[in-house]
Amino acid sequence: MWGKVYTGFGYWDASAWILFFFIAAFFTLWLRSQGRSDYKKGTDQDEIYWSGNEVPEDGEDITVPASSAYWGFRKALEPFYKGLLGMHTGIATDIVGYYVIAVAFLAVFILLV
Amino acid sequence: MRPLSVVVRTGCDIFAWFLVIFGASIIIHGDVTPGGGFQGGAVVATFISLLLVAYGGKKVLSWVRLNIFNSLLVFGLMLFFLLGIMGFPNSFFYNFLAIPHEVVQASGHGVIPPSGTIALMDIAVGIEVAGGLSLIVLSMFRGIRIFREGPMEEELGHDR
Amino acid sequence: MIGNAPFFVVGVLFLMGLLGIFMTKNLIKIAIAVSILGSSVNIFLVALGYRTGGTIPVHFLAGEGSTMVMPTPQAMTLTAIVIALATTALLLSLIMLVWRHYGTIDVDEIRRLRG
Amino acid sequence: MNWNEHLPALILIIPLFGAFIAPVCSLGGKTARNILLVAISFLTLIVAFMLWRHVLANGISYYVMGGDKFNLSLPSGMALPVRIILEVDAFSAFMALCGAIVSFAGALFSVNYMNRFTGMGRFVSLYCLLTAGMIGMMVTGDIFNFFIFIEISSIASFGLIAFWRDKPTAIEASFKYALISQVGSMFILIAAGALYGRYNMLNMAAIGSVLKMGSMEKLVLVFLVGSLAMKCGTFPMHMWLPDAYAEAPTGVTCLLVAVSQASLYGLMRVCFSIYGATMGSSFIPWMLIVFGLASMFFGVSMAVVQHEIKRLMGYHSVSQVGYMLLGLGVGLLVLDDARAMADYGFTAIKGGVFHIFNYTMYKALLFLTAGAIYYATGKKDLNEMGGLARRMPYTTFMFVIAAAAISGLPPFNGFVSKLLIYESSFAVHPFLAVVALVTSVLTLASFVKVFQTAFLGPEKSSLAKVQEVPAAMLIGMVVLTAAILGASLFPSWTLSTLVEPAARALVDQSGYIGAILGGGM
Repeated sequence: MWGKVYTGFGYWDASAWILFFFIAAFFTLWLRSQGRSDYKKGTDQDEIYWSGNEVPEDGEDITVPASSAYWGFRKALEPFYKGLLGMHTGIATDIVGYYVIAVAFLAVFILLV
Repeated sequence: MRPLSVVVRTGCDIFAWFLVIFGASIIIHGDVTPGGGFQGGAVVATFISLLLVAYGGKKVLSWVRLNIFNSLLVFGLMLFFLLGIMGFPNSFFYNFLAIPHEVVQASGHGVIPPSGTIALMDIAVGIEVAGGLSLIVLSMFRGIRIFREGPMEEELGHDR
Repeated sequence: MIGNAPFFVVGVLFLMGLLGIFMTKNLIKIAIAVSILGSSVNIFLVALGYRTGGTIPVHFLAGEGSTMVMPTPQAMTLTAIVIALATTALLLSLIMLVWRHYGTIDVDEIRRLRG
Repeated sequence: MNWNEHLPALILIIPLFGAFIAPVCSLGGKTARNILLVAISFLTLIVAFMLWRHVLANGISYYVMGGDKFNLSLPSGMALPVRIILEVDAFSAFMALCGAIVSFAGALFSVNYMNRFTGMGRFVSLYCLLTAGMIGMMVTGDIFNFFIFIEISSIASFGLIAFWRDKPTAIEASFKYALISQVGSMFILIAAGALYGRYNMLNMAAIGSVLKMGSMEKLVLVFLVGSLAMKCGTFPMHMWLPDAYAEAPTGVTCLLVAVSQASLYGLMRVCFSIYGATMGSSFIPWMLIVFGLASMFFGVSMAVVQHEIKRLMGYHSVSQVGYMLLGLGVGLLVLDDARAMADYGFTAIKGGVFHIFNYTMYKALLFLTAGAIYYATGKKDLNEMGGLARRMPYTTFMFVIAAAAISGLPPFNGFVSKLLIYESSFAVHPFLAVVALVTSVLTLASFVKVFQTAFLGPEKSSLAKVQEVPAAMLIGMVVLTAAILGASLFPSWTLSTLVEPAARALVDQSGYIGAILGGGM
């Protein structure tokens, strides 16, 4: 039940991983418990540290919207995404066309090989 | 749809009911002749489409109640299902009413041996298809007018 | 050779159906092309079941012939016709609603979902 | 009479009964209808579980519809099976169990989710019909009946995708799916007809016993493989899938995931049980691998740039199906090579089969969490969300588990199946494993994006009144979470009881054939 899963080249052991999690959690909690609770409230010690910048009042201003996430990734792969998005035209007959072309491709090649 | 001329309506009055009779005949002879539940049911359902064409939608929709067709549909389906279940100690859909060919020939009456549940299932399917196809025709007709007369009925607000 | 004629018809109809889907822009015509495709497959099934000189596959009152045409493909065809009817009804209803929502039945204009 | 013998029929009877009785039951008001929906799917789950136990204990079980006895597959000394025969081996039972779990979770979720819409009698009817069609595809042993069930499930899903008929995009998605699946079904029907014309049989096992490769059989194989690969959303033919998944009501999307797995089941049944070792060339296995790699990579790279939550998950479905195709394709490649099979082929099949289970569970759970967000906020664009973790803690917790499982983070079950696939496909060619690993990384990246933008970050003022979703929806999600955690914590138990019998049944072509042709004499 708790045994190992052999993959032919190695194995996976869930219980070892869980044990590791418990050890890691223990150390994390222990480190956290070393913190001091006698800090001065209302002074700079209480402030949120945000890379040395002023923390804005309204958090909404500084969020990155989802469509801008991985902007660099998308920019770097611009030609790839241009082709891929150009393929997804969303026209119903194009969808059927890709399907029929794929089947025709398979049909021709299976008769050749 | 507006009603058609009086000639068409009179023709419809005369012939529409024959369609139902013809369809019923196809349904109940389903086990021995080409045809059967679905075909007969489809013929019966043309009755409603004939009425729709001849008399126009407003009148027909005031005559019929959709729940009647709905109950025909459910009744046919449940009958079919029950006939399937009743074969159960042997297997699902087992033909528990069938009389073997030799027995019929020995007893000497009737040319056609009773086909057991097949005929009954044909009738069940016929009822179901008649109800269902009429419902399809009427719903598609109501769908034509769905946005034309004010907003969509009842089902506003998939996003609250 | 003449025995293969139904299969040529099937092939031609099948290609007609496929081409009809790609060549037209009108949704109703596309639905008709899909129906043609279905009909060609139904003809294929019926043609498969034919036996030379066979009679109708009903056991009683069927005449003198001793060979019967195979009934299984006919049962398959009937089932396929029933299914084709259901899908045709659904396709037409969807086209009706598409026209209500988009105001057009040109297939190139119905592409709010893309990318 | 012994009910265990009738389980293959019962698993079809129960959802069909639910579909037929739903219009009557909906006269009794909302409560009666909801009880019917949940009860029917729960009964299906129970029967699927019993069927699975029965098959594991007693071997392949088959059922002759309308026969004198349930197991009379060859009546009165006939050489060929004639009636409609259901055949359930361990793989079918495994798939039916997965499908039934997902169907139950989706039904529980739909009780609250669909509360405020009209036409719910039809919804319950179609939902049960979709379940029946899906399970029918998995238990049937007859290629024409496979077509029937595929059409039943397609028609039910057209109706369910377009259930919100006042939403233009839902109609559009349903139309696209209807068009392509209708063309695909015609290809399947022509293939079934061609097999019938050649061998005078429709039973899969009987066809498998006499099949000889010729150009006709090659074309039939291509038609079946192409159409079924389209149905489960392989790369060049996947465009309908994100549309349909994104626009369907969420409980239905959850079930559609299982329905696409039923198509994958059909694909595997055709490749392994009908053709099997007689396939001869390695063209189709390589094509499955290539399709798998393409859907993996292109699916996930499309998912990274999406910003609509369910659409993003729909593209992930495309990429996850690629893993299964890769694993099972590698297994098919070495099917008649006993040494390679023992070396890595069987591991690949195990990985593919385990991934089917994992994918069904976590992808259904992800769609349910997306639906929960939509229910609570009324939004589905990630740009408009933020800070939901404080408002919806339970949903967040379950989303994190599902997202970690789909990205293959180590303690979770997705990691185990992916590990099996990586290491066995590495033996064929390292490139396969590299693509699979890159895909896994990109999957993690896109789910980090969802988690960060939807659940973390500052709260939006427009979402101030958001609350946790009702209990029934949470229970629906908890069912799937429990399945994921169970498979994660006990991977070796899951593999040995759930996955390995299924994988063994899949490669055992002669067992599948012998059960039908050797019985009932």
